[in-house]
Amino acid sequence: MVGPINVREQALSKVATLEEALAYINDGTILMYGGFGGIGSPPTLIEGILQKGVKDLFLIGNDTGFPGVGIGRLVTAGRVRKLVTSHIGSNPNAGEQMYRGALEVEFCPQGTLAERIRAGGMGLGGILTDVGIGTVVEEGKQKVEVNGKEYLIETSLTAEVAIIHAAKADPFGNLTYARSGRNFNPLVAMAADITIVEADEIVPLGALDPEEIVTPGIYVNMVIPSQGVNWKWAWEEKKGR
Amino acid sequence: MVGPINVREQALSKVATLEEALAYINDGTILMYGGFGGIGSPPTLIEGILQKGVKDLFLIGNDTGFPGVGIGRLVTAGRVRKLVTSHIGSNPNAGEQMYRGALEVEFCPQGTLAERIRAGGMGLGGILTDVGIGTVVEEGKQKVEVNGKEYLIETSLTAEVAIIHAAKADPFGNLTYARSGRNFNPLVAMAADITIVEADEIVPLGALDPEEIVTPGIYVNMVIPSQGVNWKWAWEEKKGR
Amino acid sequence: MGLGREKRPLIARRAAHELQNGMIVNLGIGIPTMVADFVPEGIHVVFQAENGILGYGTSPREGEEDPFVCNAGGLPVTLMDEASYFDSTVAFGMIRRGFLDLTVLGALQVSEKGDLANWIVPGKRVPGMGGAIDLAQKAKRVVVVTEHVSRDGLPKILRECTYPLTVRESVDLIITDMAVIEVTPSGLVLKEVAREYEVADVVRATEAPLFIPEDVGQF
Amino acid sequence: MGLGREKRPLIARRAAHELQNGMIVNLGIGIPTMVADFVPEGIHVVFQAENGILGYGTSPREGEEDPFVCNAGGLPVTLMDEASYFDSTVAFGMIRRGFLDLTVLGALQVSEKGDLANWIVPGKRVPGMGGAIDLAQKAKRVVVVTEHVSRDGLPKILRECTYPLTVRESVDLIITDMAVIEVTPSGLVLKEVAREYEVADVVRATEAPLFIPEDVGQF
Repeated sequence: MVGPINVREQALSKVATLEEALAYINDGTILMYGGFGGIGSPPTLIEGILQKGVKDLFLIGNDTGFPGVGIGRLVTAGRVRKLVTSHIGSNPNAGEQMYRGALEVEFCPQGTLAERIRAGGMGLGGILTDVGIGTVVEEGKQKVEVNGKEYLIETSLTAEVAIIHAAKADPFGNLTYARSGRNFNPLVAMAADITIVEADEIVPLGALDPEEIVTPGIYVNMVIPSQGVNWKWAWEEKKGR
Repeated sequence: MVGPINVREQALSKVATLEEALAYINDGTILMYGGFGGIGSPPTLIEGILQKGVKDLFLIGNDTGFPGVGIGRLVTAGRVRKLVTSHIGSNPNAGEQMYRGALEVEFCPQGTLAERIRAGGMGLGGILTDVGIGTVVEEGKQKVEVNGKEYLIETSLTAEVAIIHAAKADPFGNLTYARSGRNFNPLVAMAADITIVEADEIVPLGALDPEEIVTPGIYVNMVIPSQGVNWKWAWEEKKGR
Repeated sequence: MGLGREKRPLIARRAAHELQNGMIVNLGIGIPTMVADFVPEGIHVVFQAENGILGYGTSPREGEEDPFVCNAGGLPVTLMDEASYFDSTVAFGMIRRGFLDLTVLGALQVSEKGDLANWIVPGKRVPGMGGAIDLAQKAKRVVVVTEHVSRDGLPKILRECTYPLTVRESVDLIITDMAVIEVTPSGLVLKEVAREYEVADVVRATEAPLFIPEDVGQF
Repeated sequence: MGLGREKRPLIARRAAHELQNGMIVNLGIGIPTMVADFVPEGIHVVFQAENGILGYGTSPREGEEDPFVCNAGGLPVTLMDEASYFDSTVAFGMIRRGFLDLTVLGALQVSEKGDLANWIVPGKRVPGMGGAIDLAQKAKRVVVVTEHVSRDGLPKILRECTYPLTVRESVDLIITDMAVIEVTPSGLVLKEVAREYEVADVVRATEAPLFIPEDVGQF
């Protein structure tokens, strides 16, 4: 029985080290990230990117976190050249760099951004939405009429690498998320060439109920263990904890 | 404490009877249904529609089940006038009615159909896909070029009523599904004006883990108890059980 | 003139009176977030957040926060029994499809036609639109909560917004530290004035013309 | 001439030799479905189905079927440890994005260019395309399994398909009860002949021209 079991484990095991994961993230990489205000952004991978000294990143994700929280740490450290996002208000460093010309930002309504990332992951060319019609959002975009109604064509987004924070992962890369830490993670997980997951817990194959899995392992290339959140949340800082 | 609790229960309770549910399904209703080869199609609601004598239905769903299985029972009984679907091969009655002119069928590639229903549920106008380009699928459809690549515009689908088979439902309408009974159910659940759920088990509010809920209750208008599957599966009949 | 810190709960409390039993409600970042802590007794509201929660409640007690149970502003919340988690496409699917009975949003500027500008101060500050465009365009009822004038003392309720718009003609009600103003097809109608102010104060602090009915209330 | 029942497993077994360790594979309805029961020893394959399963295995033993654990054809399957459920948009997202290493599909007709027709017999029978268009267009490798000739004894491997196409120029390999045929840019190449037949039999039963190499195998 040793033969077949080894074959199966080899075919299904994606558990790797931080170093192996970081090999895919280099200067100029197009990088998608999970998280919403930092919640659900992968702390260990972000720390690793900082330590490795990666720069000129092209980021795609919901927001820029807070100055010391989530993906905001990369922005604050000046490692980001370009950004597609919906919101940078909670990280003043992003706005400052943008006005100084150090950071190029493309804004997108949040729901449209989520759908564009999903469309990328789903192999679609884009979606039709009327959100943003009549505002600057429509500038430079194709429009089509469907059943007498006008829609913007919002094109799909993909990335070279996606970084994910999961609650549990098995060796095949099946994932669950931690409560509202889900947010953009399952979308981003589908939309990159290489998807790297940092998991709070790596469980044996078969330990996850097939019904509780939010991201099927097919989307995942690497799973590394998380060292846990290494920042203070904005609300903790305000309360002086 | 009686006051607030009543208010809350009233605001959140969608449990109803089969009769109350059937009031929304009448001759000519545009009806979406969950299920894939009958698995995940709601048996009690289908039986109720048959008993009520509803006819001229406009159905939207993945397939026509088998002659005596799932939505196939409505087709077999001649209650369907029009159909948007991907597949009728497992129910010869559908093909026979189609060739005789009694049933109008619009075919759609399965993945595109799933996305069109989802797009309806998500309030999108449609999606861009290259699936079907170069085949009859593209006939009569708008095309757009995005980043030098040609896509079909596949428009969203919505319905007046959706019927769903869930494993568990709470009074707010939060749903889980039974294994591969999930299939089109969560998509259809989002895409109708009135979503009616038949649940194998109705559990108290708070009994479902917020993480296991697949369809949030916001999409559900009514929950009725299921009387269970009342047909023989095709593979059971073949084996003479 | 600036908005006293203590006035923010006042605005939020007044906005909470727009809640009705059974409503599905989304709260923006800032003052809107505080509305969840002022739901009037005897009604049940289902709060939704863009990060993917339906059915959250008040703020947790200090020490009981779970960083992974947060609203769209990243602040911890508690959960109601009907709560569910989902990804952000589903959150915005609910919004885009029109399931939100009410949204409460912040504003940089509002016009008398109900135009809203709240995502960019050109040349100065760019928070970004977040989910405000989706919400302002799609919620059945849009309530704006804001300080009545800017930090520089300039009116925020204008004939025309000068900042790029978030949405056109979509705001239904404006609640500030000074007044409650309804947006109607024929212009702005003053509904209520805060206890500390006179009608004349509100008119002075508002660039857009205000229709003053006889029965202006107080809050 | 008709296809003997016993030949269907033969075709499926031969098709199973196209499986490689670690592949993600989707099986169509009919003969393709049977491939899951013939995975060669020593390799592990992850089967995917359009109704929303990844990681299913062989057919269950009689009496152990769960009607709610089925493949796309509605037949009960067993689950592997890596299995997950999802809705059909995700199933087709995997397909459309190109995650399928291999798909095995049935055919009404195949052309020498690799065109596939398998969803309609005009004027007669309309099974519908199901997921075949998505799969045939997007899987990295498309293997067609079919009886070599139709029930009426007519060739199914043609110069040009006469039925409406499912996909153009996408089939890589054709496996029948008589032969294994590779679709190459320069036409069809006969790779193997079934034990019961001679090369001449295959040529006679095939409308499209076949290139016959010296080393035709047997299966």
